[in-house]
Amino acid sequence: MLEPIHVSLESLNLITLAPMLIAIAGGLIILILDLINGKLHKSLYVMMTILILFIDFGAVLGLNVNERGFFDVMLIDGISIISQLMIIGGSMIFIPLALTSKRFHEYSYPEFFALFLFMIAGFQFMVATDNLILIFVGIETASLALYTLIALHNRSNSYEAAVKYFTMGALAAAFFAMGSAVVYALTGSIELYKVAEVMATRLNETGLMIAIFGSSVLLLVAFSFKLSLFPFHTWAPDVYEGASAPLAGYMSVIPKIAAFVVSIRLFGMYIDLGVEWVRIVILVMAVLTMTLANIMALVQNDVKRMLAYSSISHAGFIMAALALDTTEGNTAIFLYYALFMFTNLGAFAMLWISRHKKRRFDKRYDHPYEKFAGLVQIMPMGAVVMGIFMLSLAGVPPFSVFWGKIYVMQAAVNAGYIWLAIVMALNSAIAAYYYLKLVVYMFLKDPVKDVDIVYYNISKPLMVIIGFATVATVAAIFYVQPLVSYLYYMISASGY
Amino acid sequence: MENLVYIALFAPFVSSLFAALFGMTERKIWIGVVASMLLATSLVASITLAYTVYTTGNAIHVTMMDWINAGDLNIPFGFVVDQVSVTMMTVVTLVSTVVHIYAIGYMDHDKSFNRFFSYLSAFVFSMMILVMSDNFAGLFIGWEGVGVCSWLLIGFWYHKPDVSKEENPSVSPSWAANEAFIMNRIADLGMLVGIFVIYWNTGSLQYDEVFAQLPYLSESVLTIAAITLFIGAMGKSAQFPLHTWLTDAMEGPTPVSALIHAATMVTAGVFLVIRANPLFAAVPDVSFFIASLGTFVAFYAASMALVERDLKRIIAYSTLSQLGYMFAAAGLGAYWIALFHLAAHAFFKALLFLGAGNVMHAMHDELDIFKMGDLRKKMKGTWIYMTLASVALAGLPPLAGFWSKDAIIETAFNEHTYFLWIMLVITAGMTAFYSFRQIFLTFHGEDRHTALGFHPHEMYTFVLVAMSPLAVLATITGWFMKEYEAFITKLLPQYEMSEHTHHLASYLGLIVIFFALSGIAIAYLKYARTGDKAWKRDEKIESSFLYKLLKNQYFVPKFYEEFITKPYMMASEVFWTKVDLKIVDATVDNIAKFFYTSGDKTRSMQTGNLSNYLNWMAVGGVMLLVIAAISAMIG
Amino acid sequence: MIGLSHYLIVSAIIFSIGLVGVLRRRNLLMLFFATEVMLNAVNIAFAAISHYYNDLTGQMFAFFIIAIAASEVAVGLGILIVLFKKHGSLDLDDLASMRG
Amino acid sequence: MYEIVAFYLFSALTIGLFLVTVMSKNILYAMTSLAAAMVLISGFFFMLGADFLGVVQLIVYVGAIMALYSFAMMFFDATRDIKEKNTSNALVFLLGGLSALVLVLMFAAPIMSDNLNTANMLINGMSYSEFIDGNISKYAQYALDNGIQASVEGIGNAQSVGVILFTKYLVPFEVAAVMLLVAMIAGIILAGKKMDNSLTKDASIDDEILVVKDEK
Amino acid sequence: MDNILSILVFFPAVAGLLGFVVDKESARAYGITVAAIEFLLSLWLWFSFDMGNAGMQFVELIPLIPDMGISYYLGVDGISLFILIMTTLMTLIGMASMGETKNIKNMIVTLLFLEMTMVGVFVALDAIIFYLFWELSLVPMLYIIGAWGGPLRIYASIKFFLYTFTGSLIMLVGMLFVAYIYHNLTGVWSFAITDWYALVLPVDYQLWLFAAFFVGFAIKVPMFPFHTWIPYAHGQAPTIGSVILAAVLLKMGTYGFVRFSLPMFPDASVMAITPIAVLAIIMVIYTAMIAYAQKDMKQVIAYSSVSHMGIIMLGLFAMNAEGLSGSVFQMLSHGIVSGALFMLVGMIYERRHTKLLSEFGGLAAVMPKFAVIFGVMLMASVGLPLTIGFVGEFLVLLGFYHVSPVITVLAGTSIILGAIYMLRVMKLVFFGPLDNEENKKLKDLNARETWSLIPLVAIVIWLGVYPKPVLQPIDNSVKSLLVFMEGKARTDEAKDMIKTAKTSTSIQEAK
Repeated sequence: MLEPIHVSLESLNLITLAPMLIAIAGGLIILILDLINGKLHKSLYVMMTILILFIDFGAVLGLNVNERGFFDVMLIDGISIISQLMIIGGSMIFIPLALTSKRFHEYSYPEFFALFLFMIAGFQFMVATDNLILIFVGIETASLALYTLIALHNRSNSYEAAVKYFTMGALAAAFFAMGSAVVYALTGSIELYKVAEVMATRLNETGLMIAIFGSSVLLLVAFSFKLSLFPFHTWAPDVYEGASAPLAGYMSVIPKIAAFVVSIRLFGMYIDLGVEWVRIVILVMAVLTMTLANIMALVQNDVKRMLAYSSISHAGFIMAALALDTTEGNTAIFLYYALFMFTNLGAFAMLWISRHKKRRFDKRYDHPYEKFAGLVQIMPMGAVVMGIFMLSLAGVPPFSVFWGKIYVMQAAVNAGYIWLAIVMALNSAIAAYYYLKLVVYMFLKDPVKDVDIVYYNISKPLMVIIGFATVATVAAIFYVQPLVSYLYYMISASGY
Repeated sequence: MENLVYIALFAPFVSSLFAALFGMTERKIWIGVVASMLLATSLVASITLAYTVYTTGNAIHVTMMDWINAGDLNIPFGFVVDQVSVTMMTVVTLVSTVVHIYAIGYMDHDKSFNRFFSYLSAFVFSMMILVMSDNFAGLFIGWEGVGVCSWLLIGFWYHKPDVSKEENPSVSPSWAANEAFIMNRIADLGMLVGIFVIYWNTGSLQYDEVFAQLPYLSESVLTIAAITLFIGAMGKSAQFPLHTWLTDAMEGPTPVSALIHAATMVTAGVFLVIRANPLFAAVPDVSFFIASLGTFVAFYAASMALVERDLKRIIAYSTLSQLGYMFAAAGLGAYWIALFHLAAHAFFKALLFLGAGNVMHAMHDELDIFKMGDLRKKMKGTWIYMTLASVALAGLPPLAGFWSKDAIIETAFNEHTYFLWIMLVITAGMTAFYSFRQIFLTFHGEDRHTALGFHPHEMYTFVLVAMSPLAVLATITGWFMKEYEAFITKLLPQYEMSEHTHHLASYLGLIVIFFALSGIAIAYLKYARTGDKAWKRDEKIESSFLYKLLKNQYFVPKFYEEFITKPYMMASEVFWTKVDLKIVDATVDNIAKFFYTSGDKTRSMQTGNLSNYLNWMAVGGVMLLVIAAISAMIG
Repeated sequence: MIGLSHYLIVSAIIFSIGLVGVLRRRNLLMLFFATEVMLNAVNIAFAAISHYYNDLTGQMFAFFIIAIAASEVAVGLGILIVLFKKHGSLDLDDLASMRG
Repeated sequence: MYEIVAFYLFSALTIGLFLVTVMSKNILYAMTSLAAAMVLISGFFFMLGADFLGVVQLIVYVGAIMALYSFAMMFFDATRDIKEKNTSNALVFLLGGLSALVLVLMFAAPIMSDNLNTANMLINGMSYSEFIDGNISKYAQYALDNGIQASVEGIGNAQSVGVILFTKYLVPFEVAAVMLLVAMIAGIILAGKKMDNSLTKDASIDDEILVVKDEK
Repeated sequence: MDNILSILVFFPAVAGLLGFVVDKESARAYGITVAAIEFLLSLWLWFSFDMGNAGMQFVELIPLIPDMGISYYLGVDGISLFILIMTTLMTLIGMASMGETKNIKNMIVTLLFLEMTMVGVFVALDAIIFYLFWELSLVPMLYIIGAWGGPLRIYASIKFFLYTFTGSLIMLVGMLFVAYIYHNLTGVWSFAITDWYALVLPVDYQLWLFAAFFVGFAIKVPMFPFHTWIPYAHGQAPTIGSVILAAVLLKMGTYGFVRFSLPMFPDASVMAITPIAVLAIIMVIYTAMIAYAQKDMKQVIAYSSVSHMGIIMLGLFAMNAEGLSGSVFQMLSHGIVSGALFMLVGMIYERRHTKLLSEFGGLAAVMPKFAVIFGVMLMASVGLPLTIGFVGEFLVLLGFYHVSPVITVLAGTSIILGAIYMLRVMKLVFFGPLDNEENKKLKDLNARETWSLIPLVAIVIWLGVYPKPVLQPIDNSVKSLLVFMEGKARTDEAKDMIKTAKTSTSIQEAK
């Protein structure tokens, strides 16, 4: 018979669980509130969510670096803290976008907000562990919630998007599971730090390379899907198009941050072990991703779809930084996303405020370029702000993305990958074309006749959010320094 | 003294600015008067300076201010008044003053009267800089300055439309102006290169410093410097093959032709060779080439003048021819003789041009001498002046032309370059012939103009009076040759005729006079008689090859037109439409298009069908797996 | 004697069968079946590895995979229901309104 | 001996049944064969000594999931033959074959090794404590003593699973609970009546206000 | 006022922001006033500039992103000082001469932002700050071309933007690599150009980096074969756009060569002399010929810009003080002259709404003032002595003669070919009979136009006659640059080729 097991509470280090528990508890509170009174306005839930996220944020800030908790399942290292902060911060910017002047289907559900919080908890679990099981469960919690959030937009395109995302996600999950199985088979463990140690001893065994490569490939497929790398990116444009604009913007940043953290843990491990092959594969995929996504974005007719391709391309950019596997490269990932987040969310929010319920300009698209023709004459401030977002995305200094870009490129140069930096530079040049196309439409063309452009969906909270994003985009030069030093400190502290 | 230098230099400048102030207002005669007075001031100052230099024998050197200082290069605005420059100054201001006064009369009906004076004075200013500068860069300023003024003045009647003329590519004054400018620019490039060579080998552009360094320079450097500088001189002095602009420049108003294209600017090339005589003296081969070219041009231009019908163009050819003489002298080392001929030529040629201007004025701008004849009765003064100038040109004693030209021919003999000597003698005969052909066709023979409806009248008297100094000088200059020699050889190298030549001098002179007289005689027999023996156009001669060749200027302008201008235009067009747009630009656009079309192609992988997406994903995954397997097996 | 490799090879084959199913199925419901097949294949692998290592972690993983499969089914079917209500079809060839 | 027979039998059957699942045109056959194959898979689990897992497989998969699928099948009215246009079968089977080949190659590699066992022990023994220096948890102590072993003398599989699930894997377990909650909410609201009318598309609910551009 | 440079950079930007508030009717007056103040500030800079000091002056250094080595680092030397003054001057005059423009307020605000970026480029001493302003300058220009341009304006503006953007991104990679090397050697991150100067790089590194910077700068210059954006940009841009583009934006490229390529990569620069000289003479001759074939007045001047930029490029690589000073001076000269020519073309375009040469003829009769000013600028453009155009061109050719006589002669054909195409324009537009009815009604320049051009005419003549006040400081800085380059060069060829002036100041000062 088994002896009873005594586990002291301190040894569990429960504080490491606090942030996620807050998010989950918040989700439950919202569900309960709904049970008690079903007629509460969405603004209440929005504010509740923000408050919960605020507490969550504080809880994350209170964590100590490099702690493990709960039988070593939880891992609170630098990247898990900064990624959680970014996830929560990004979510806090995202959620007020629900406060549009018009009603949209998803926001009529209090469950939307609960699911949203559960999703964040899922992301947080995903980044705060190096146990493949918890990573898997975290991914799935977040993904399932996300599929639902997409479908809740409730129109034909969003179901289609959800189905596509879901199906491909299921396939990716299978690949992840299989990859984990191979890793487990190889090392007898599913905790990455142990995996790394065992694998290091087994690298020289004959005939084992195929399994090591194979395991990396299976996991890479799963994460390439999450990160929308070529050729696993195919879902992204359709899902972004089908999802509501803010959610699309959200999806292009936050889930990717979480996936990147896991990728750093996983593939960083492989590269650290000296499996150079993984680095090469990742680099090739990254280059293909940024290039092909860019040239596909060139030919888009819809701004949202263009932004979807552009965010794929940006993901390729960052994936290349990951392949460098230097502290700078990893810092670049977070810096880039931190800076990209504001701009990208801002750009999608701009689409959101111009969203009509019916497609007034094009049979298929909500945001064709024509819609923005001559915007500067109709709504000068809006045009300027959107223009700044576009220029920022194109990497024009001094707007935020530029700093991320040069950091990534500098990291590439420092790691000796000058060709990569040049490829990045050329890709930025190609990318400039499609961002510019929108600028050209807004500033240089006349409005399409007989169609009134309306800022249909605008409301004060949205303006605040966009204003905030604009300030963050324009004034990036002033906060890049603290950001970089914080990120660099955190990442080097966690040994990446 | 410095003040005098500045007065001489800047009086024309002031005149130019003053006239320019009224450039856009209507014609005011007094502007011409003021301009002429300022020019006269300059003349007086120049003469005073000349006197000073003559008496003291010292050059006056002033440095006004720095111009360009960069690296080790240091170019000041410095001016030197020595024997050579003072000669030029005096000649230039004298002829200019006369031309200014003349122009008051000549241009009195032109509504751009004020503008004309502005340009004319500006020209004089540039010319003064050219001759007075103490360094090559300053010379170049003047060099280009006169070029621009010449451009402005040739194209003075810019409003004239383009009319294509047979035999003659010049279509309008503005065309001729551009041609002159561009041709000069070609030569200027040579001159610039010469300046560069000098700078990089001597470290300076000041004449004195450069010349002091010459002995230390290698043969090749000297040769290159001499050749390139001479290329510059060729352009300004319209030497073959850059000569075509000069005759076309006759599109400009006649005072301009007199001043610029006869007396002053075109002699700048000769001036340069004289100025840089230490350099040219150091490279005998180049000098001999200069002499040969000069002789050739003398003959070549004279031959074209034989058949020319246009009054002014005949004189222009004669200018070319006389410039050839000057270069021959300079090339043979007789610099002071060249300078002397330059001065003498300036006087009689200006006189000749001004006379031609009178005829033009009288004939309402008709220049075809075939349409004139027997004008002497109506234009007595002009007739006298022009005959006098022609005699001087033909080189008959005791007029100026004889002394200077004879000296040049003698030099050719003295240098044992007998071929050049023969050519020059023959040219002297031709000169006499065409000069008098022109005089006879214009002023003698049958009256052909009345039938054509011309009613010529004499020029204003004050104009005729104003021309008188030129007439006097054209007559007497030669008499002071010895004194001038003494004056000028303080600066320029003495040129001594050998004993042998000295011995034969009078015979040589007689040969020249003989040729000149026979030329006049032939001209008289052919053109001056009236009645039955009066001159008639002869179809046979006019259709002969030689006549056509001469008439078409040896087809040189045609050659330029066909083989330089047109190919250049075509090449430009091809470069633009074919190379730049179709290749260079299209490449850039095609790169962009390539991305765009490949975007369109890649886009087709995004079919929208989930099954395809899953296929892509599986293909990607399985391919990666296969690659992993293969690479694991290999490595 | 049946070794680990035997189990793993069976697992690999089943995984591939699942993959084939995912690729060739056009009916979404049937496609979901195929994903279940793939996850089951992984479960076999985990159980076998767990057994041969005498380590429970693999079983734990398999356990969570079952839980995940269950949740996926719930969400997937939910989405299929709204989709079916809208389109009246589960054929994914009909689902191509977004492309390019 | 019977283990070998059972293994090959189960293998052949599961593979066959799964093939039916992915190849059959009839959704009912596909589902039935899927359920049957899953039952057989639980047989694998029992063979491998993972009794608890086998039971869960039976209950969750065969019980819950298949029940869900059959309800869904009824809802979709999908009992008839499904017409599928399989355009690129060759590619599909090529991919399937290739992936099978590579995976088999991978698993045929000598994954188990003596090396590993010692390494594994070493890990179990050592490195737990390394990360959190000086703060060795009780569990680590426990694991240090016993290892996380599937079969220990006198302790059943369910017991071991219970111990490990509620110590080491408690967090994933709870997260899985949240995940199921998410799935439940998702299922409920997606399938709910409220989804029938779309606020997103319905402009009539709050009329689109057209701000007419000022005619200048 | 130690922070005069910051004021110079940000004053127009702040004014631009405030300009949004200004009423439409008064926008132009506002813009001109701001530009005038800016110009006076830049003049103040000149007056308080220490002419004897060849190094950087008015230096401001604020660490901005120390972790990346980026700092806000400004300073001027003799080379940048005058380009800066020219920038403020041309902005002022361009604004003053601007004719009737739709959306005048947007134009003014855009111009003010553009001015900020241009000034920023010339005073930045930190590579990233330089790059920042460099890229940012594209945006207002894009807007100016695209919003106020001709029928092909969008194509032209995008081409302009993308072309330059692509090149400068390659340059950015080069910058990052230099920073990386700097970090490797010193352990410190720095993008400060003055820090970079201290780097002595191996020759092969120099070559690669030179190439990277070359792409960025060459497109901006624009060098053959990267020049094809410029005919479109000029052809479509409104007058003010062309003026600024030709006067200032092109100079950024050549300025970049002086600021980065030459001092940082002396050996590579020496090795690049021949290829660059070949490209430069192609620019000079080929584009001059193309200019001759143009049917549109503005295109002639656009191509002539390229041709003149060829001369500037040649001078930059003369590797002696004469050529380099001449080149910098030629930048100013070209800025003023081509700016003025574009303004003149704009004025005629405003009257006739066509720029086709065939539409004109005999304008000298109806527009004498216009013709005179055009003539002056034309003469400056073809490099007539005593105009600003001569000094630079003369010095460049003089300087380059020391490097290669043959190439100099070929490049020297620019004085011929330049005369050919410019005189053709003069003849077709101003000379000949006035036979087009529409031309007969043309009015001469009005007071505003005249007075905005007269300062330029005055400068053209002043600096042609007495260039010393400008040339001297330039020359000082250039000399110390050459001394520095010679000291830094590693290969013997480079040491031989770089010819320091005898009158150079010591190396100490250069640093």
